[in-house]
Amino acid sequence: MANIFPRWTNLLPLKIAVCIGTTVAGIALAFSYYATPKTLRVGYQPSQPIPFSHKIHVDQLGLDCRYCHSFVDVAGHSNVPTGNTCWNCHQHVQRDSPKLEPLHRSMNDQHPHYDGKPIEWVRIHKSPDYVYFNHSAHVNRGISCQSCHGDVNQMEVVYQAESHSMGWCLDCHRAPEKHLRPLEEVFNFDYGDKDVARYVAEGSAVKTTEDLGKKLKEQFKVSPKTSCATCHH
Amino acid sequence: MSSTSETAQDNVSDVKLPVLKREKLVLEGRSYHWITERICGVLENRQPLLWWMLFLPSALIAMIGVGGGLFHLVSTGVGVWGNTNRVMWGWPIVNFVFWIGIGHAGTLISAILFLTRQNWRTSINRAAEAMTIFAVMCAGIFPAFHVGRVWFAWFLAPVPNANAIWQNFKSPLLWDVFAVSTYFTISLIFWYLGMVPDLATIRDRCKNGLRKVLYGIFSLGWRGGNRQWSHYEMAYLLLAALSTPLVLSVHSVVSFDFATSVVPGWHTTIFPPYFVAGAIFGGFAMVLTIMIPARFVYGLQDLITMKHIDNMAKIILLTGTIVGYAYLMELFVAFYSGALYEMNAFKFRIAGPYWWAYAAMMSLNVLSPQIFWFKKCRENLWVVMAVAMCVNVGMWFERFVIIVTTLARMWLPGDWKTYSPSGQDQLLFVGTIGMFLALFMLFMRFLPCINIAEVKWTKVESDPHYEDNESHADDGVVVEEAYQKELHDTKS
Amino acid sequence: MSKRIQHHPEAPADESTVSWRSTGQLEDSSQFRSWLEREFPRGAAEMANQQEVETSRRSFMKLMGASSALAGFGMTSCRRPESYIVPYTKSPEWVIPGKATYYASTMPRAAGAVPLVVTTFEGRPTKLAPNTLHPDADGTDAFAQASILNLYAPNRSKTILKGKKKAKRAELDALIAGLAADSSAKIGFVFGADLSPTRSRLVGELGKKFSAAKFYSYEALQAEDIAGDGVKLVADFSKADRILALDSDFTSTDPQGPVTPFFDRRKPEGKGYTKKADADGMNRLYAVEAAYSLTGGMADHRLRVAPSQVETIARAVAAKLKVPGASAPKLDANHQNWVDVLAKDLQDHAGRSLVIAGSRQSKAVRGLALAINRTLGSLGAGKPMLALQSDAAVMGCIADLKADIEAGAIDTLLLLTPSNPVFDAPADFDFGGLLGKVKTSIHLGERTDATAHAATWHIPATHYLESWSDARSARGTYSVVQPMILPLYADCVSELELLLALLDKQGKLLNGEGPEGAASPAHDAVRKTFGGDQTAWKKLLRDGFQADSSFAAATPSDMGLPAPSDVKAPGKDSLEVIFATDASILDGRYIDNGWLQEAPDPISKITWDNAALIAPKTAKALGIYDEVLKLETTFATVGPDGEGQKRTAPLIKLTVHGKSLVVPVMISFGQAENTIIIPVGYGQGINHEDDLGREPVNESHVGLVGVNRGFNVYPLRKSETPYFATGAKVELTKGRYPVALTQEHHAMYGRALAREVSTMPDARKGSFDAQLEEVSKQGVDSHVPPNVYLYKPEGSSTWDPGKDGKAQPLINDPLHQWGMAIDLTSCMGCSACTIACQAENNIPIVGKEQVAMGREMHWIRMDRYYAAQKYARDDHGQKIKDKKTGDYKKAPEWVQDNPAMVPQPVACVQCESAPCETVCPVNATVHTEDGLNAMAYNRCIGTRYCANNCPYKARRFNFFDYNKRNPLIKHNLNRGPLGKKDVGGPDHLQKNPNVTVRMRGVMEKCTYCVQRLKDAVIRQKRGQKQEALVAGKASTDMEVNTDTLRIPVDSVKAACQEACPAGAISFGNLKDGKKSEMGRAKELKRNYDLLNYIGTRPRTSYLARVKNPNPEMPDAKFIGKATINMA
Amino acid sequence: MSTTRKRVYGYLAEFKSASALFKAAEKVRDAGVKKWDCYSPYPIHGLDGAMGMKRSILPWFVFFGGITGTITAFTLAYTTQVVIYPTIVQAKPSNIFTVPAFFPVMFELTILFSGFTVLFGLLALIQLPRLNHPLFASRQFHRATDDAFFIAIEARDGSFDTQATKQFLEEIGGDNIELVEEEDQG
Repeated sequence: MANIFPRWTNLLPLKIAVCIGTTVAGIALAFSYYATPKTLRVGYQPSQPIPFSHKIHVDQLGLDCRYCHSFVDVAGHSNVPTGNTCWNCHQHVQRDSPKLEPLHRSMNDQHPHYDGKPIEWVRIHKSPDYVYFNHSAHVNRGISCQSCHGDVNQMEVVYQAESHSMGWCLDCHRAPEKHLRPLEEVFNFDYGDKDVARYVAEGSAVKTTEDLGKKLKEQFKVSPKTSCATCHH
Repeated sequence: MSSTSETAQDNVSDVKLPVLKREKLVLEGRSYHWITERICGVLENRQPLLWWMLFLPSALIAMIGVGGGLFHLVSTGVGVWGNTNRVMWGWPIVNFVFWIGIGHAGTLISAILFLTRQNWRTSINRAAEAMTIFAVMCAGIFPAFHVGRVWFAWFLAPVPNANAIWQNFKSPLLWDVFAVSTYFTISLIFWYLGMVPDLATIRDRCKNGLRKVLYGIFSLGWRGGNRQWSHYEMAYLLLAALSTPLVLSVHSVVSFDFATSVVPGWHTTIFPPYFVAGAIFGGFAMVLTIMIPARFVYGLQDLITMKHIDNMAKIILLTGTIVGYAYLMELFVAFYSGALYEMNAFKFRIAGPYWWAYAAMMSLNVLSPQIFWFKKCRENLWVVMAVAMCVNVGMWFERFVIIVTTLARMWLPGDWKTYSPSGQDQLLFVGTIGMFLALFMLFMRFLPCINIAEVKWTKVESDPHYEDNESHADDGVVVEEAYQKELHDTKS
Repeated sequence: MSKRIQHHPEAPADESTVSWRSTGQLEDSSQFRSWLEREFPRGAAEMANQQEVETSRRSFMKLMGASSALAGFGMTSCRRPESYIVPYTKSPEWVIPGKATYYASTMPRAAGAVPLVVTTFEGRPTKLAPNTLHPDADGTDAFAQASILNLYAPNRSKTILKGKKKAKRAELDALIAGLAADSSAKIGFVFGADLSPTRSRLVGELGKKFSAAKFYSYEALQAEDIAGDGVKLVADFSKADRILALDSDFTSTDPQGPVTPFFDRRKPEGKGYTKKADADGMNRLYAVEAAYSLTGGMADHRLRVAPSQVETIARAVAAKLKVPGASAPKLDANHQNWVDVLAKDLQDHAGRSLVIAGSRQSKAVRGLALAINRTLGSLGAGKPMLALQSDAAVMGCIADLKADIEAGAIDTLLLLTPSNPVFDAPADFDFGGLLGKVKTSIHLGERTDATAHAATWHIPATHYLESWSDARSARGTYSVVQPMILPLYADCVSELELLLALLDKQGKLLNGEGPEGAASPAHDAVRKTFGGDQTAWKKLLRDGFQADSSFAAATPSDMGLPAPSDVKAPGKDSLEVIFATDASILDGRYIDNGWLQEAPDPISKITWDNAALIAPKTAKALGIYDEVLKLETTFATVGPDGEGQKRTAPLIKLTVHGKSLVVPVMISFGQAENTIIIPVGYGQGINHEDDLGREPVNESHVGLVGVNRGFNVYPLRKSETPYFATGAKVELTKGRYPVALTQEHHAMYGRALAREVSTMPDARKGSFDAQLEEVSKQGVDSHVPPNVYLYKPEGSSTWDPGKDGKAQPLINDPLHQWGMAIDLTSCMGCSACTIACQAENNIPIVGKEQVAMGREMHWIRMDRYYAAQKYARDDHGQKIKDKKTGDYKKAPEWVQDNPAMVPQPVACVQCESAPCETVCPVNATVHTEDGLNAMAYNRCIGTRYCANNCPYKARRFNFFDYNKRNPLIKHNLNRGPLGKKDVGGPDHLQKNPNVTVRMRGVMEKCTYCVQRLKDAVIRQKRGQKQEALVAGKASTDMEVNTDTLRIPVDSVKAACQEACPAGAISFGNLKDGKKSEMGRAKELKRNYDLLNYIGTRPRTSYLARVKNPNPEMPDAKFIGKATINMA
Repeated sequence: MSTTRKRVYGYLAEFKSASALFKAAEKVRDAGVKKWDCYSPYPIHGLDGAMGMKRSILPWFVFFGGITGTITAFTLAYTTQVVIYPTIVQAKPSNIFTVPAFFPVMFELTILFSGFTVLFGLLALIQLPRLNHPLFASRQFHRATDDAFFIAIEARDGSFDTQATKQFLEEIGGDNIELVEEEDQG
């Protein structure tokens, strides 16, 4: 009789085990990092038919969010401006900018390529069909646009700033004070600790936005729910 | 310890104690080599025609039934089964409990009989454990594919996820997931570890290169040195000690699926012991169903002796009676509760729309094993086989009675509606039977169906002090041996 | 009016307002596309791709205000497919994307228009609710609720047909223009029986323009006027203390006036449960009928007699009450006793008692009823029976039409009736043949039914939600019908538009939208009829009706008492047959409505078919069954017909008037012996997939829903007695027919489920009050020990202490805790709630086979129990033991054979201690803080354990992809991915965008319309900001308290509650306590929890049914005893 | 195979029965040999003592493995059910009183972890898998898994001597004494 396995095979099982272990751990790590909304969604920045700059409109010109997203505090749904919202200004301002070609096609019946069809904006923030998210419920209770959409006022091209995963929603529903603001500040993208003083009596211990958030949570009786039917029905 | 060691002690202390008659577990004084030859021969020789006749159709049925059935199910929806909004669990869960029940005898025979030093287990434990593995595989198919969205079944696994949501650890079904998967894993380890020395035996007999390599790999380089045996024995003991409560827990947890519900007829404290007894009962019946033919086909009469069969018949009698007691106790508790819903549930079981299922359950499970009170019946293999088949069928009906008849007549008469299985239900069940048989055939073909090392160990001369006692041959052994031989001769 | 509609726009509908405009997904048909183009001439939403158009619930959003269409899987982003947000180019007024808008409108119906509030999303109507401001507001029955599905029916008629072939619009225009030009045309119009003032006005003008024009009115199941031309007899139940219904199902299929007041008077505590329980405030209903109707189920005393004998009873009552000219017929002692006591009761309450005769009953019976009312002084203003003069134009009947056609007085016939005369006119008219004698027949209808096929022309009709019109409600209140949406299909024409075209000088047919976006000419016509100034018009559009516009009182003509028609009582060899209105499809017009087809018949519980019903003893006598079938068997065994998917009904050959019909037969309890009742309207089209293998016939008359449904009874009808036939013979045939029932067992099996008490003292349980006291102790609850909880529902003071150190409740929302109470006293079991729920919650239909198996998806299961009193009882209420035999003495046979009928709607009761929750392994069903048993569809993996553990069996599982795979195509569900997909059809436009459309493999159930609750709560929260704005203060200075955040009392309604015509369901916030109707209901003694014994602590409780028997009646001591003796 | 050198592994001697092996083992033990082993087709009870071996320490491994399982299960259940995301389920609180509901899972994971510890602990203790071993090169060793009883004394043992060891084995009753050599692949 002779050994059918050469000597090097003695260490082989161990080697295989280590290899498999490392690979599995690697895959798990990679999966838990990459295959999450945090990685998959955040930073999604498609190019839009019109390179609309929120930075120019909000930051430089000082338009309020609700000028275009006019129903955000009324309806569950935050609407994207209709063609005539844009056209109101742009039939006068920057009328001949080549960037506005799609708007002309949609709105300007004098334009040679006018077809009256709406502009197809590329959707960035998308919650699944089975999620019920109501904008008005949030903005009317002191949650700013900024909390979910990031510093849109600084965005030349809009991108997704937050993961919008369920875990992310729950983080805020469990600790809303980090995001609660006075209702007047909901659409203010520059809100910060400096603004707190305006809302508290002098000499108050409330200094930071989070302190104020805590106070408002009590005062507004904000108690976000975490049970399923809050968002799924 | 074997009987011989006891006699050895008697000898040493020089006190003549009455010695229980024990039968030899290996007849005809077969040698170690004979044992090796005979058991390895099963997988080394050409398979008898019967093997092919069983294997090919089973494999085909398994492929159509399980493969095709599941494909249709997953692609189309649970609606292909007969389940309804009234009877949400129908055949699939009946089959699940049926198979998981069968899956209990293996580990039970191995573990509990090992711990209680029932050495007669050695010649049946391997096959019984294999049966466990295969039965649990068959069982697992049902709940896994029973869920409406099988592609989301991973929701059952507690892994961190972006949804930040977790499982409900209060759900008996989640306990069940843990219990069944643990049971499968531990049974697999137990089975495999027990097989390692035998795989080494086969490896050492192999001529063919590929076979030798494969058996070589799976025997892990086992050498049979006592420094290995020593740890190995300890490991085996530990596994047996772990498996014993596990075996009891698994069917208890399965019974929790019913017992912790509010359904009349399910919500009873008797369920865990009743389910465990039922599982042992059904499991042993299935072992008999499989081992009796196998013993003839492969000529293993000297290893799986009438003693084994007799013991198993007695266990069936015992557990069958326990199960019968449970059936009657259920009725009594329902009657004694004075609760209308409870009483009605049992009334409707006995004589309601599925009275035939209840009648089948009672006669097959409770009455048919009573025949084993008679020694003649335990010795007649045809009778034993018939009773084992009865019990197999009866235990299926027991689950049917528990699940279907209860759900079809629950609380509000307005929702009462009977249930009938669809063709797909039947196809999948037959498919799992095919799968079970096919896997068992493959097991017979490729793996040692009897624990070679342990059978050798049960031989009296395996005791290191055997030769010291030769002068004190155990009378009982001789008498029994003569009796067994006589018995064997008359049978064959 | 509910809070939900408080956001009516101030001026919702200016003439040219665009606020009803909508879009939706497109069915891939050219008509649909053309609709889209008309709707959005300068395209708003462009439909890009079918994929996204699947049933996703928010697809409407994607299509409209911010609509998106999945434009293929472009690789512009490698992360996910790009999808688009497509806003309007020019935003329409009043449309806020994602927000429902509510409009008042009206559903025209023969028995009086149904005032409605229509929910629309971006102009797409999705849900109907009653307009509670309306003086004739009456809830919405199943037909009204389901009528919205007709709008989106996939098989709706879409194209103009000429001689059954598709015709061009121009051809039709030429035809109409030709007609309009010839003012001497011999033209006939057949209208429905509904009343439209504008139509009446136009009829007048048409009569002027076309000198030879003739006008007829036809509906299949129409009562003849007996009180003079245009005089309507309408019951006012609020005034009626004692009611005798002579074969009249006035609560459901035979409306005789607004019925909600009747139910209000059923409640011992009065409407809204404001008073102390008092039997005196309750009305008492006597019913004389052959087969159980829902009204009969509500009755305190019910007499089973064959329909021909109703007249005898009526005559006996009249004689007893000394109605002039009435002579007493001979009655058997039992009946005479019954009549005597009844007559005395009516007499005692003269002026406050009401006799109603069924509209299917003969003129004689109805005349008798009128005479009795007159004698009792119950007729006239302020009395229980009103006579009102309607403004309906006087029109001929179908017999007149026949005579005129045969006389050659009609060349062109316009069939505008919603009925289907070729199919449903009495057989001896041979309407099909009659139609052939007319040169041109033009049919206007929503379906291509038999009449559409027989007529030379067919014009697709608009749905009432697509057209301008007006209507009169039961008592004549002027109500407006306004369109919610432009016609889905370009060729659809409304009745008024067609009439206006004929009146037009050029005969120009304008439909849908006028030129350059002007409103339809029908709008102008309605506006003209209404008159008034713009303010009044706007108010009309907002409210949906004009106040104080009901009909004037009239004096009914006295036709005297007809001579007694002496019809012999039926026997085994000469049975009486009743051709009944079907509770699902009315006269057959709803045969293509899936919701109605799947809703079980409230009495027989059959779905998708009709069957002849027969009493158990008659069935045995006729040899249909070998024994008298029992209501309750000892062991709940399967009956001789099988159960579930194996259930079949024996087929009988029924011969009437020399014609025979093979029809399945089923046992019905409480039916008069030797009578057969068969609902009409079925059997309109058969194809090769029929269960019986019948010859395919008229396949094209119906869609997938209506094909192979039931058996056509109409050929058996004769014009003299269209609703009854005598002398029928029955022969048992060999065949059997599979039937799908939602309920197979009809008794409570000794379980006190649907509880009853009686206002009359019970020998054992004592007075009415004592019985009320005992309601929560009926049945098993009488002797169970109190529930002891291992886990304290209020939590633990050690581990979850609140600020006060005390244990906190687990269900801890301080603002809202939802609860519901269902009053069995007023619930009649009509299924309106079931269908309202189906519409609100996107519940799919599953088809006959699936229903038969027990897989129907209705979230509300309408259980209906019969409770027979088997034993006679002594003065102590104890059973009487026969000393010789040892058996208990039985109740008289006529009591045993006339069991009580008690309905019980069961949906998820939102147990606080819900057994379903604990067993779910993945936490897919957990409790919310406000007390709902939530169901997270997207978390559900479908183990179905929850459903097993639900004692109420209120959970429904999606065994197949019912929403995506058409369940009506045979075997389609089982074909899985190979089956026909059913996505993007027009019916998906009806889906409620706020409710997830469930996929296969998930569990679903009632969650108290959680989407409405969330909407209400969120809307309330917005108030905080508004307050701050109003106060001009900084938001941080505002105080927010409970009142700010808690919604106003009873301001949110569940869909079932909203629809219920009987006001049986009250829903609200438990935190409002007695301020809420539900809170008051829960305080009542007759409030009990279903299956309290298990300790689930349900949030939905039931109020026991109170029967108000007349103690002098022979059966009085057996009334209201359904559960009282159970222990 | 030109580079292959042979190295002595040790002596392998066969004994005719279990009893013979047992007695021989006692003698080898008494001779103070350390690197040796008895090979048999089945475990021979009492041989541990005869060889002077200690009880296996595997139970200790398993004990700690089991404890790990219990703790894992408890931690998993408690943190997810009570700490991270408590849900209201059938009016049961989410606090320490919920723990009884975790017992089944705690039990199962205890067993599971123990089972894995048994498996991997055993493999570690007996140093398997090891597919290549000098003894496999023996011409008769394959019978050790069939019906033969062997004692092998390794060359690594301090007392090993080519002649003396062989003689010693003969003395204690060994047959078919064979010098087993191992291939040392350079």
